[in-house]
Parts: sequence; structure tokens; C-alpha cells
Amino acid sequence: MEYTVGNIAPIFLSPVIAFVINAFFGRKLPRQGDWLATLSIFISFIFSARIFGDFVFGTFATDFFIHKTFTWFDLSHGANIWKVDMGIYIDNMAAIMLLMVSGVAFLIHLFSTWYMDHDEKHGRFFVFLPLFTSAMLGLVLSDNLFSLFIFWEIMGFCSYSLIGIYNKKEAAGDASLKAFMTTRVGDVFLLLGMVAIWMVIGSVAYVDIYAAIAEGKFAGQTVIGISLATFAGLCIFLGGMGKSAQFPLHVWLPDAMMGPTPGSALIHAATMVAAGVYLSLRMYPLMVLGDLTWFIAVIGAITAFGAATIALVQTDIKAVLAFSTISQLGYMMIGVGVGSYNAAFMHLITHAIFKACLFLSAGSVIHSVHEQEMPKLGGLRKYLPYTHFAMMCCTLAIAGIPFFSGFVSKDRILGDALYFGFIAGQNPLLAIVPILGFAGAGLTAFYMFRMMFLTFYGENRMGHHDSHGDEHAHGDHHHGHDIHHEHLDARSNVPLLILSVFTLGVWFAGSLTGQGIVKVFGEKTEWFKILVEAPKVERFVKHPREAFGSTDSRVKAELPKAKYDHQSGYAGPNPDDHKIHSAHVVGAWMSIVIAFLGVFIAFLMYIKKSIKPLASMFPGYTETLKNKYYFDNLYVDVIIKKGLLGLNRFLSWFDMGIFDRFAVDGWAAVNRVLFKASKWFDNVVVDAIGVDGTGVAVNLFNLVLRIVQSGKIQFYFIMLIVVLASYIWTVNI
Amino acid sequence: MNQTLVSYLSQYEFYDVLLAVFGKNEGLLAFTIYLLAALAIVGLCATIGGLGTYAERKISADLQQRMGPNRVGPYGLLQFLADGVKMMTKEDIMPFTADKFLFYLAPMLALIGVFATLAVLPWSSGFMMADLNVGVFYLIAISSLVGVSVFLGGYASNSKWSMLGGMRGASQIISYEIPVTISILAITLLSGGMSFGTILSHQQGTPVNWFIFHNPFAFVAFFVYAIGALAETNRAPFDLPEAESELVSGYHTEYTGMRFGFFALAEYIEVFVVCGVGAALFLGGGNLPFNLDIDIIPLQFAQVVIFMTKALLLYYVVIWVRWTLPRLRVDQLMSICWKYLTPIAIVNLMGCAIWLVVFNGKSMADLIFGSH
Amino acid sequence: MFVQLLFALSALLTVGCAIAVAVTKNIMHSCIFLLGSLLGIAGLYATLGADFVAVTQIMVYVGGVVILMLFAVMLTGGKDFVSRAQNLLGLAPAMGNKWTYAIGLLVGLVVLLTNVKLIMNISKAYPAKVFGNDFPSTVNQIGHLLIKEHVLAFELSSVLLLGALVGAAIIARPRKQG
Amino acid sequence: MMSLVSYLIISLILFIVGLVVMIARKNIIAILLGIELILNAAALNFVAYSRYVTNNLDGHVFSLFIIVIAAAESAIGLAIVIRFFQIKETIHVDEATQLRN
Amino acid sequence: MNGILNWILWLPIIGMVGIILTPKAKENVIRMMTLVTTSITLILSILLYLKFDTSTADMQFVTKLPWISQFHINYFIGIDGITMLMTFLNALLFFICTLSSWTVTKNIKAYFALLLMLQSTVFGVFFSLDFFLFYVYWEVMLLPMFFLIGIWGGENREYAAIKFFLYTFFGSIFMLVGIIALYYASGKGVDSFNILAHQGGKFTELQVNVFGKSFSFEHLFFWFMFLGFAIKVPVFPFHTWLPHAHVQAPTAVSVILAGVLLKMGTYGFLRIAFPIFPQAAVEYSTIIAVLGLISVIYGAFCAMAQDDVKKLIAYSSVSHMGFVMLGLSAMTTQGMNGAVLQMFNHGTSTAMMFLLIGILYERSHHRWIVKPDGSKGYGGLSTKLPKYTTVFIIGMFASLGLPGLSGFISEALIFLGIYEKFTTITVIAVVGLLIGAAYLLWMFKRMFFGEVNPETEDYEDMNAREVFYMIPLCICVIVFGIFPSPLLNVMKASVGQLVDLLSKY
Repeated sequence: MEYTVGNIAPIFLSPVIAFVINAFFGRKLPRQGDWLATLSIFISFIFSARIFGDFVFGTFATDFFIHKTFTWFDLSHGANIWKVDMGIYIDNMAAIMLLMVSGVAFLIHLFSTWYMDHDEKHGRFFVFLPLFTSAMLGLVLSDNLFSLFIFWEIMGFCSYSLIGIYNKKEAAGDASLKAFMTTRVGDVFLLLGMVAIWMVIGSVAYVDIYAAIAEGKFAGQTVIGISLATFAGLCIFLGGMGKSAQFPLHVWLPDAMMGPTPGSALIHAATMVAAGVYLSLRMYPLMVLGDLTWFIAVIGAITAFGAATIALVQTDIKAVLAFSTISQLGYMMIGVGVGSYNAAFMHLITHAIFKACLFLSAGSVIHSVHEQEMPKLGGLRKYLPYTHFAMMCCTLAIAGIPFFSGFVSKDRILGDALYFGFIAGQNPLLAIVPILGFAGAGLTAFYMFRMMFLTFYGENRMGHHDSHGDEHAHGDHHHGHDIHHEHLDARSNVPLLILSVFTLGVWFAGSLTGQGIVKVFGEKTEWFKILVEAPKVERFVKHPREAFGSTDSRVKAELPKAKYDHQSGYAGPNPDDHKIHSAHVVGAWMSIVIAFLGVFIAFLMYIKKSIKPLASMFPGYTETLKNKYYFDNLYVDVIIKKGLLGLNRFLSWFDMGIFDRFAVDGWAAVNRVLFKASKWFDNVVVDAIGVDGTGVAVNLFNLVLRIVQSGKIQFYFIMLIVVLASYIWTVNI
Repeated sequence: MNQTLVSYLSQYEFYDVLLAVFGKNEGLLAFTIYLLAALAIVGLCATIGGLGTYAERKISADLQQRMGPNRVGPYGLLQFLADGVKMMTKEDIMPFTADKFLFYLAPMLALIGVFATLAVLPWSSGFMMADLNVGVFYLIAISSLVGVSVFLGGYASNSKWSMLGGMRGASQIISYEIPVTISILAITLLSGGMSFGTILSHQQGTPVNWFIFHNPFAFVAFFVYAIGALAETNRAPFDLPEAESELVSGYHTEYTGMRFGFFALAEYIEVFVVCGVGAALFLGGGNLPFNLDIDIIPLQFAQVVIFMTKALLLYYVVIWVRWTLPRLRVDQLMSICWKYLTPIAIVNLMGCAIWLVVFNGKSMADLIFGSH
Repeated sequence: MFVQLLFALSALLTVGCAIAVAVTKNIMHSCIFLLGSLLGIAGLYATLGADFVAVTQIMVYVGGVVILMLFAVMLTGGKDFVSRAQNLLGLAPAMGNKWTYAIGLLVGLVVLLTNVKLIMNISKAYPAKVFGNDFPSTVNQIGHLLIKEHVLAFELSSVLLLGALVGAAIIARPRKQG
Repeated sequence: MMSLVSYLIISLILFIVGLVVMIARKNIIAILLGIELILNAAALNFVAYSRYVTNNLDGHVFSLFIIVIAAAESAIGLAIVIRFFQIKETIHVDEATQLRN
Repeated sequence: MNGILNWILWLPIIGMVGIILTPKAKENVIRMMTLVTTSITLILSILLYLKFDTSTADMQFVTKLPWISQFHINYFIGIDGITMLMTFLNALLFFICTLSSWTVTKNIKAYFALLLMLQSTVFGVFFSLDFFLFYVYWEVMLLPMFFLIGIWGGENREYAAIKFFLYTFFGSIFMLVGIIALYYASGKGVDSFNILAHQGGKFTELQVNVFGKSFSFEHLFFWFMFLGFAIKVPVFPFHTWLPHAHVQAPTAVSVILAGVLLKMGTYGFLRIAFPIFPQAAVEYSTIIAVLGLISVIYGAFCAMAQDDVKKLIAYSSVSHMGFVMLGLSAMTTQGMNGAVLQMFNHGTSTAMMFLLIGILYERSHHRWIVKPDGSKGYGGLSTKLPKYTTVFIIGMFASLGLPGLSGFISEALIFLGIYEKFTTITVIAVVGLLIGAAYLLWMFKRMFFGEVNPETEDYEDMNAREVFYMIPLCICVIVFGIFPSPLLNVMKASVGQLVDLLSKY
């Protein structure tokens, strides 16, 4: 089957159509058009699945990619060629990503039709969700940074709208504003980096950037004193930081949980936040060229650990998940930074699946009991068995328990980080990356199981809360007494169960650790590792462009034999293969130990209650954690309210009070003085002396003439006649 | 001057015979012819005026389902003679405080103004006293003497009713002269000349060639003229200067006898003149509906008959209107003139001019039936 | 013959009425005599072959100016008004007295003498011409003159008339007290 | 009998009469009457010259303009008289001594 | 063919005369007349667009008639790609403004007559190819503007109107000196007032003596022209009339002021200052860029501090027009095209914002986000006014440059253009984008989120008329955000010609 507009465009367009129809006619449709949105995503999923099948099941050579362009607009005039091309770029990574995004999105849509039922914002939710999905799919399909940026921003807009969807809440407004503005900080840098690249190499298509790197076009180019590659790479990474909520631009993501839970699941857990990582992966050669990998790794490590610590003390189930998302995104960034390209991407996929599932499960809990504070929950295992099952699978995955997907991907990242920090012989300070990484992994296992135990195990604490005797309590809270036993429902439980199936490691890697160390699933399942690798920039030099409609030069190829040994960046065969291998072995075992340790401590604390809860152990530190290291206060209270607004007020006052009043209106005062001077001159010199003096002279003459000027008109007639007659007589005509 | 009665008659052989009779003295002959013609026309018009009073009474009676005068002569036809005799024999009373000179002068002026207009009235293409170059203009100008007479009559009587009637009459006549004049000007524009000969020569043939059907503006102009003419002749519903119910009888309240008769006669003749002018300007005058290319005296009389028919039909309409419509108030009178008739007349004038430019002088009939 | 007759009658009417205007003490009668005089002048125009001017003369003066004057006389008190300040001014009543007439006649004499001198010269310069009874139409030519050679004056006079119309209306309109 | 001079004499008489009226009378309307006479005298001269001397119609046109101006003048003049009478209750010309009421 | 342009130019005047002749009491007739006039103008401008030949940079639909032939002044009008866009924008905005002015009650006759006069004069400025004609239109345009602000404005309208008038007049005096200088410099010949004939750097060698010192003609008079146009734009130090004028002006006038009139300044740069003085323009492009940058940042900062919605949008106009100046100073294909596109896009998006504020003002009769006493002026509007909110979101995001809406492409093109020449300035200018989003979203949050303010309880949502006139703008904003080619194709030849000219210096 050919790749034409007809079978690629529906991926992106069918949700757009759903968006348009829902936006304009959603209110008139039955169920406010949620079925339409879901259906449209399913169409996308079908088409994505075909592409996935083509790419993954060996229709193409492993390094095959499709790149087709069309001209969006053309500013050429005469010999001056300048146009903007748009297009699609599908390689293995994009194909996997497409399937993941459309699949997860479809399941979340399906779930939402249940979750958002009877919600006042039901219709509005299903306007933005398909738009978001289409933007995400478009982003994945993009062949260049420019269109990526466009979809990037549209996603930001959808995120903004969905966070602020409950517009009666003041906090929703704050959260949406915060989310948009924080990501916007990254976005403008992304734009800047994109512009910088565009102006140097004349294009921002991935293939052109790769080719330019290979041809050395970046060499010698500098921007405000630093090399172009560093500048552009840094700017682009800053964009990714904003979107992927990396330290220090992470503050928006916890607040973003103001939105409906399925929206959070899709946008703020599975896809959009991963877009930053996806971007970093796409621009990986540039990051390497700009020597930014260590920076990415450090940022990732700080984020991964910091967020994990904050998650320790959160009591809101969604907040825990939000911080765990930040933390996991940090792991992905570590993966990018330490050169674990494949693993980072795998973690992106696995995280998307289990985190989406976690959020949906949390949503299921919240929707069932109308409570999301963990200390008020407990013992829900009996009432929500399917939810419990799904959530347990995902928790196992995220905690890094063997046989689950999280272990497979995260373990490989940590292994590479270990090599990166200790063995690769770089700056010894970079050892902080694996240290924080492993510490974070342990904390992850701990807080995730803390969440599980508090929510699903122990006694049901709902009754305690209500026994305080508030008989006029809001109707929603009465569910605590009689939570109905959960029945298997196609819309609420099936998505969870489907997702939980894919938390197993077997789907992603043949070996337990994903590194071929403990082979349990068979070599054929190492497809992921074979297909995804850092782009080899040399391949893209002189790559011919294909227009839409041209036929594809496809080559059917067998999967090459899997390489099980290592993954370490793009830069050719590494002489330290052996060291890397041993680092991976150490890493694997360390992470297993740490994960189980974390689970065990959680078990002791919250099931056995033999250890006092964390908060009582470090009260001061807990306070800091509860305030999220005071970043919000720093940003909002200090930088924005004191600094930015103060500056604004000052400038505004300056503009109207000083500049306008004195520099502009001041001329009126100057003029007034001039008026007075000229008035004086006019009155005294010109008028009194020059003019009135003449008048006085005339006045004297007047005394004589007054006699003649009798005012009697007949007298004038007579004078006239006499003068005329005398004229005629004297002139003698 | 294009043509006079004398110059018209001089083309016939009997003129030479007459000239011989008068001893080759053309001046004397012309004087005689004019004198006779003038007497004839004045006599005719006086009769028409007199019959006008009869007609008015008879028609009003008809409209009110009465009999009207029916004692004197057959169908009361001689009633006007009886009235005339009565007026002449009545005492000529003059108010003590009246301004005698003006009191005498006023009815004279009225008669002078009206009779002077008869000089240019186109009875037929040949039987015109004088076809002046400025015929229509002359007619308008000289008939304004009537306004002066009305005013003077009102003033000289030294009576409140008369005074008010005179004031009203003068202002009314002056005001309505404007739309009437402008409407006539539109016709002048269409015909390209002010003499009645020129105007009538443009309307020869079938009724579609009449100026009233020349273009829509001329059509409107006819009605503006008709309304204005009613007001100028102090006819109902514009009979404010002589409103019986308000001012007793207006400017001729104090007049008696033949002086009153003069005013009455002048009014009725003026109505006839106005109708005749309307017929000549808009309705083709005495033109025969066919063109024989010969000019004989009987044909002229046929034209006179046609002209008279049209004029008298209009005369009937004037009387009909009088007994149909109620009288206006003074302010309504003035606002009709200045706010409606005058702007409409001006627009008509401009419209006619534009029509002439746009359609190259062709009438609607030319456009519809093709130019001939 | 007609023309001579007309000339004689018109001249008589003109001069006679003009003198009557000057002589009569009644302003109303003055106006009527002025009307006669103006009609006479129209007749004189006719004898000069100026048919259009003659008719215009009648149209404007008879139809407009004289009636306007009559109105003005009426609105300002008619024939029997007396100057309120007659005694104070002492010199003349509104319609003049023998002193004012004397001065007027004196000045008229001056003008007469002056003009006689001028007319003597003219009568020498332009000997009498005799015309037949042909009076060609002047309307067309006047029309052409008005919109070709004299178009500026023509337009200006229309502006003047408009100004007079508006001005007269504004000046004479009744005003509210205070 | 009909010659240029005869017209000029008639015009002269009109002029002198007009002048006498203007000077002798103290009534504003009467003065306006005099002005009309004078204007007509001038107009008559124009037409007469046009007939006897220049042989074109410019004199006619000029007399037409004189008529126009006379009409305008009398309209304005009489309006002023009426206003003056409203204010002063007299139309004695010597009463008009102030530029404002 | 040429007739269309003349019709567009004079049709509003015909409409104005018609309105003047209509009795004052017939208000609906007056409104309908204005609407009909503006809608015919709009249709004609669309026809013009369809007939426009995009392949050439030459002037099209040219009419040239002698006017004052002694000085070789002609009635010389024509359009190229840049003016084509402005024509369409102008026609569209006036059509919409007519509808939005439906609720004006004070002296409607004069209002609509002045509005139509304003439209014609603005068209005149864009169409004029003769300097004298250009200047006449430029000045006459001030007159209706002055009265529209001064009579129908807010509480402090006289001050704003006089300030607007004097400030702009101050600038155009300098322009006039420049025009006269060009007249003499070009030898008082046939083409001395012909704008097109001066273009192409004909005065680079010329020297001129002022106060006994010799200056380069080009460099001296570039600044004269610069001053005239910069005040109109307005560029940073000359911007203070704008907040006053915008805040005090009635809604429709604000729309026109922001939507079209500001564009006349940048249009002046494109048509006059740059092509006639290319050398000076290139030489001083850094200064222009810096001023543009300051406008961007300073405007954005000032906007953020405002509590008055209209003032906020007014300052945002300063900021956005700063982007246009940046694009112009780049003098590259993409920068120039971006600047022109930004002129159009800013016209539509700011018009939307002002119209929306006007709609709100009709309901609330105040414009405070936060009232001077500290209480909330609005709040929770999105609950009460869903349609209004939707349109507001579209307008706001177009204004802050969300991709997919129109503002983004022009801003991106401007950045692409400016980066090539002034990298540092680009780096700083992106802060403008950031702040731009901040003040708009913050305003949105304060007005639309939260509990419903009791004061806003009885506000009605947009009625059919209001929805009707917002639709064309929404379509413009969305469609040209996704498919900018219809706009770019029209202008690229004309802009390209200018870029080619400037690249020689």
C-alpha cells in the first residue's frame, strides 16, 4: 500500500474534524458528540496501526524513513528563493509513537465517555480532547521543527483550556495561566533556537538539520558569543524542559491536575509532557554536537530526584501521580543525557502506558468515591477490584519491579547513567546523575506503594470522616458509606485492563532488563531495541526530497540480528563496551534491590505500621517538601509579583506619569510661556504703540471729519451728487 | 415677433381687398382688425366669464343634487345676464374711510391684468392676437397685476376683512406664481421657445405628442401647474382671500355693483385663461389630431373648438374641485407651496433637463413608438 | 405708428407717474404711481425692441417689488404714521416738507444742468437713427449671452439672489423676546 | 420723435425725480421708491444705448442684472425696514442713528 | 478595471453625502445607508482582490488625472500587493464597525457621516501615488478622527482628541517638509510629486545645506519622514498619544485606529521612507530595530500593569506594532513579508479585541479589570457569556500568537527575518512574546475565571448582530492562520521588489 495523503492525513485530520464538529454543533449532537470524538480517534488508531505494522513487522528496512513535503507558503520573488515547507517524517520512532498516542488517546477517550458523563463540562471536554490528540499526532508526524512548534503550541492551548475547564474555580484559572505561561517560557526559547537553526542552514526539517550536522555547517557559527549548536540546542532543550516539566520549569504540572482526570491522563501524563523528551530525542545529534548531554542529564537527575522527594509527602492521589510524572520525565531526560537513546524512548512509551493507566485508575477511584485525599481513603480493594488490579500492575511497573515494563526501560537508563557518571571518565561531579537516579528509583517505589497502601489497603476511613456529623454535608460525600461494588464496565474498566496488560515487560524487550542480561522472553521480542536508535546523521546528506504523491522506494528487509550488548549514543563503536556491560549488570541488580527496599519500607510504614510515617520523622523537611521546595513562592510571589509586576507598574507609571506628562505634555507648558511672551509683545509693543498710536492720530483727524459725518443719508446723497457734478463740470467731457 | 393676427390674415386674398378699402393704409387696417378682434375676444370672454358663474351654480347644484338656476331662459341659461343687469343697476357704495383712488383703481387693475393676458391666448394656430416671442412669460407677468389689484382692493376698503383677504391673496398669488412659473419653464425647456406658436407646434398630432406625455416629469409638472393655477386664481380649495365663512367675502367685501362684478368677472375669466393655458401647454391646445398640410379658415375654427373643449373641460374640473375639497388653512396653504410644490417643480425642471440630455430630446412616445 | 403711439403713451405714463410719485404725500399712492411708472418703462423697453427685458420688468416689479413695497408700507403703519420724534428732530416729517423738497429740487437742478451738458454732447455724437417695425427676437440671444459671455455675472446674480432671500428672511423674522 | 435723446431725457427725468424723492422724503420706504426710479432710469439708458449705439444685446443683459439687483435690494431693504419698525416703531430715516438696538 | 478602485475610494464619500442629505430623525435609514455603503465597498474590495494580478510588483488599477497641473500634481492612484491587503482590511473593518456602531445613539447622522469620511480618507492614503494627494489624505484623515474621538469618546475625550491631533500633526509637518524637499530635489519636473518616480535611491549623492552646514540629503530627510511615520505607528518615544486616544475613543473608532490607522505609519515606511531613501534606511536600520525592540518590550511591560482593559490592549498595540518595525528593519524577504502580514493580522486580531471590549462595555459601562477601589471589575464572565468567551479566546490567542491562528506566522516570519541581521535583538525580543502572552492571559483569568461577580449577573451574551460581525474576523484569524498563502501571494512581489532594492545598499 502506498503512503499517500489519503492514508496519512486521516491520522491527523479525523480528530480535527471531530473537533470542528463538536466545537460548532456539539451541543446539538446526542451525548454532546463524545462518541464522535472517540470514533475519530479510533480511525486515527487504525491508520496508525497500519503504519506501525509496516515499520515494525519488517515491511521496510530497519533504517527506513518516509519524508514527504509540500510547500506551505512561498515568498520567493525573482531569484530570491524563500519558502516554507511542511511535511511528514515517519521513521520507526514516529511509528511507535503514533501507535502509542492514538492507542492511549483512544482508551482515554473511551474512559472519558464514562468519567465525564453528567459533568457540566462534558461537551467542552470533548471539544478540546480530539483537538489535542490531533495536535499530538501532528507533532509526531511533523518533519520539521516549525510544524512541530505549531502543534506544540496548539497542545499548550488545549492543555490551558482543559486545566481551566472548571472556570468557576479561581484556582483553575490560576493553574491554567501558570501552565501556559511556564511552558511559554520554554516555547519562546524553542522558537528562538528554531529561528537560529533556520537562518543558518535554511531549513528546520529534521533531515536537513541532520545533514547539516554531518556536513559541518554548524562549525564556526556563533550566536552572541557561544557556538550555534550549543545555543540552538540549549534553546530547544529549554523548550523541551518547559513542556516536560523539568526543573526549574516544573511548577506548572502539579497545578495542572485541576483539570478532569482523563485529560490529565492524556495530556499531563502520557503524551504532551513526553513531547519535550521526544523533541530532545529528535534533536539528539544537535545536543551532542552542542555538548549539552551532561546538562540534560543533570537537569533530568535533579528533576527525577526532587520530584520524587516531593511526592513522598503528597496526600492528594493526583498530586502524587503528578510528581511521579515529573520524576519519570526526569528519568527520560537522564536517558537522553547519558546517551541511552533507545531506553529513553522506551521509557517514554512504557511510562505513557502505565502512567495513563494510573491516572485513569485514580480517576476511577475519584469518580467512585468523590474523594482524592489519600488519608481519607483506604480499603478500596474490595469495592474496586478491577481498578485495584490495573493500578497494582502499573505501580509495579513504575516501581521498577522485574517483569514489568518500567523495570525494563528505567533499568537500562540507570545502567547507562552509572556508566556515564562513574566510568566514562568525564567530570567526576557528574556522578551526581546516577546517585540521584538510583535514590529517586528507591523513592519512587516507596511513594507509589505508599499510595497503593493508603488507597486500597487498610481499613476504610471514609466513615471516619463522615462520622464528624455534618448532616448537611454535600451529597457527593455520602458515597463513602455505601460504595457499590464495581462491575466490569466496557467504558470504565476495559481501558484500564487493556492498558494494564501492556505494563508487562514482555511487550517491549526480550530480556528482563531489556539489556539482554536475563533473557526470559526470547530474542524476537527485542524489536524495540533494534528499531530505535539515535539517528546516524551521515545518512541524511544529499537525501532527495519527496513530494506528496510520489511513490515510495521501499525495501523489504528481514530484521537484522539483535544487538544485545550496549546502547551508548550515536558516536560509533565504543571501545569501552566491556565497561558498559558491567555497569549495566551492576545497575540492574542495584535497581532491583533498591526497588524492593522501597516497597518493603512502604509496607512496613503503611501496612504493618511498624515504622512511623515519614512526616513525623523529619517535620521540618516535610514542611519544605509540602511547599515543593518553595518554588511556587519564589516564582509567583518574588519574581512575578515583586519583580515583574513591580517593574510593570513602575514602567506604566513612568510612561503616563513622567514621560507623557513631562516630555510630551510638557511642550504645552513651554508653549504657554511662549504664548504669554508673544501676547505681551503683541499687546504692548505692537498693539498699544504701533496700532493704537495710529488710532490716536486718526482720532485727532476725526474731530474734523465728524462735522461732515452727520449720519443723515440724504446729506450723503447730496454730497455725492455735488461731487460728481463738479467733476463733470471741471473735467469737461 | 413671429406672427400676429394681422400677419396671419395677410396671407389670404381678402386682406388685400380690405387693404384697398382702407386706402392702402396698413396701420389703420391693422388697428381696425386688432380693435375688432379685441372686442370680439373680450366679448367672448366676458360671456364665458358670465357663463362661468352660471356653470358654477349649475354644476354645484348638480353635485349637491339640486336644480340650480332654472328660471331665466331655457335651463336658466340667461341667469348670468340677469345678474349682470342687477349688478349694473345697483348702487355703487364706497365706504367713507376708504382710499378712494385705490378703491376705484383696484377692480380696474384686475380687469386690465386679465384682459391683457387674452392677447396671447392661442385660440388656434392662426387666431392669436399676437404670438409673442415671450408669450408665456408675458402671460405670467401681466397676470400678476391681478395680485396687486387684490391687495389694493383689500387695502383700499379700509376694512379688517378686506385687509386680511387682500394680504392673504397677495401672498398666495406671489407664492404660487413660483411653482407655476417653474412648471411652465419645464415646458418651455421641452419646446425650446416661449411663444405659444412654438409650444403648440411641438405637440402636433396624436395625444401622445402632448407635452403632458412627453416625460414623467412633465406629467408631474402638469399637476403642479394645475394646483398652482387653482391657487393663483383664488379658487377653492385655495379660496382663502375670499373665504365667506372666515372673512365674509375677503378683499371684495366692501365692493358693490359693477365694481364687484369686475372682480367676479376677472376671476372667472382668469380661471378660463388659466385653463386655456394649461390646455395649450400640456394638452396640445387647438392642435388637430391629424395634419392636413393645408391652412384654411374653417380649420382654424375647428382648432378653436378643440381648444375651447379642452379648456372648458379643465374649467369643469376646477369647478368640480371647488365643490369637492374643503378649504385649507393659511399655514397649510403656504407649506404646500413652499415645502412641496416648489421643490417638486424644481426637481421636475431638472428632471426635464436631464431627460432632454439623456434621451437626446426624444419624448416617451418617441422612445416607445420610435422616432418619426 | 403703433410704436410711436406706444412710445408716447409709455413716456407719458412713465414721466407722469414718476412725478406723481414725488409729489403725492401718501406713500401708498406713491407705490401705485411707481407701479405705473414701471409699467411705462416696460412699454418703453418694448418700443426699443427689448421684449424680454420688458416682460421681465413687469414680472419682477409688478409681481414682486411693488407688492413687497405695499406689504412693507402696510406692515409699517400705512399712510397715517407720523414720526414719533418729529418734534424733536424738528426738521421734517417722514414724507418731507417744503425745505426738503427745496433742497431736493436744488440738487435735481444741478443734475439736470449737468446732464443737459452731457446729453448735448451725446446728441451731437449720435445722430438720430430710424428703425423700421422689425423687432427680431431677443430671447435666444440673451440666453446665449447669459450663459456664455456673462456667465460669471449670471451666476453671481443667482448667488446674490440667494443671499438676499436668506438675508431678508433672517432679518425680518420675528424674534423671541429676551 | 423716437430717438436716443428722447429716451435719455425720459431717463433723466426719472433720475431727477428719483433723486428728489430720495432727498426730500424722510420715509425709508419712500427713499427706496426713489432708488427704484433711479435704477430704472439707468436700465432704460442701457437698453436705449444698446438699441441706438452698440447694436448688440449687452445692454439688455445689463438691464436684466439691474432688475435682479433692484429686486434683491428691495427685498433686503424692506426686510430691514420692517425690522427697524419693529424695534423703533417708526421708519423715519433720521431715527436710524444707532448701529445696534 | 480602474473604475473599481475609484469606486472604492469615492463610494464612502457618496454615502456620506447621502447621509448628510437624510433627515436627522431617520436614524435607521442612516444606519442602513452606512451599512450598504460599507458592504458594497467590502464587496468591491473582494472583487479587487480577485482581479488582482499577483505576479507583478507594478502598480495596478492605476488612474492618473491631472489635478493641479502647474505643479504637476496629479490625482494618481493605484495599488500594489501591500495596499491590496490594506484595502481589504480597511473595507472589512469599516463594514464591521458600522455594525458595531449600531448602538450609538448620540448624533448618529454626524457619526456615520464622519465614519464614512474616515474610510474614504484612509483608502486615499493607501491608494495615493502622488505625494500631494497622499499628504492631503493623510491630513484630512485627522479631521473625522478628531471629531469622532472628541465627540463620541469617553470622559476625558477632549484631551485625548487634541493630543492625538496635535501629535500626529506634529509628525506630518516634518513629512510635509520632506515632501517639499523632494519636490525641489527632483527638479520640479513632471514627476516631482510622483511617489513611484522618487523610489530607487535617486538621492544618494545629493547634499543639502541647512544652517550653513552640508548634510546628506538622503540622511537628513529620511529622519523627517521617519518622524512623520513613527508617530503614526507609534514607535517607542512617540507612543503616548495611543493609550489616551484608544481609551477615550468609542469602540468603532478604537477598532479603526488600531486596525487601520496605525498601519498607515508602517505603510509609510514601506512605500515612502524605505524606497526613496534606501541608503539611509539600511544605514539606520539598527536604530529602527532598537526602537522597535523597545516598543515591543516596553509596550508589553506597560500593558501588564494596566487595570483598564482598553488601555491594556492599547499598549499591546504598541508592542505588536513594534514587531512590525522589527520586521521592517530586518529588510529581508521573510522579515518584510512578516511585517506586512503582521500589519494585516494585527488589524484583525486587535480589531477583535477592541470590538469585544466594546461589547462588554455596552453591558458594564466600565472597563476596569480591577476597579480603582480594589474590587474586581468583572469575574466569572465565562460562565455567564459562553459565546463571548469563545470569541474572546480566539481573539486573544490570535493576538498572543498562538500557532494555527494568524498572529503566529507573521511573528515567526519577523523573527526569522530579524535574526539574520540583529541576533541579540532577536534574543531580547522573544521576551516580548512571553510578556505578551502573560498580560493577555492574566487579564483573561481575572475577567473570565472564578465565581460570577454579582455585578455581571445580568449581562446578556452576544446577540445575533454581534455574533454576525465577529464571524468574518474569526474566519480571517483562523483561516489566515492556517493558510497564509492568499495573503502572502498577493504581497510577495511588491515586498520582494523593495527587498531587492534595499539589498543593493
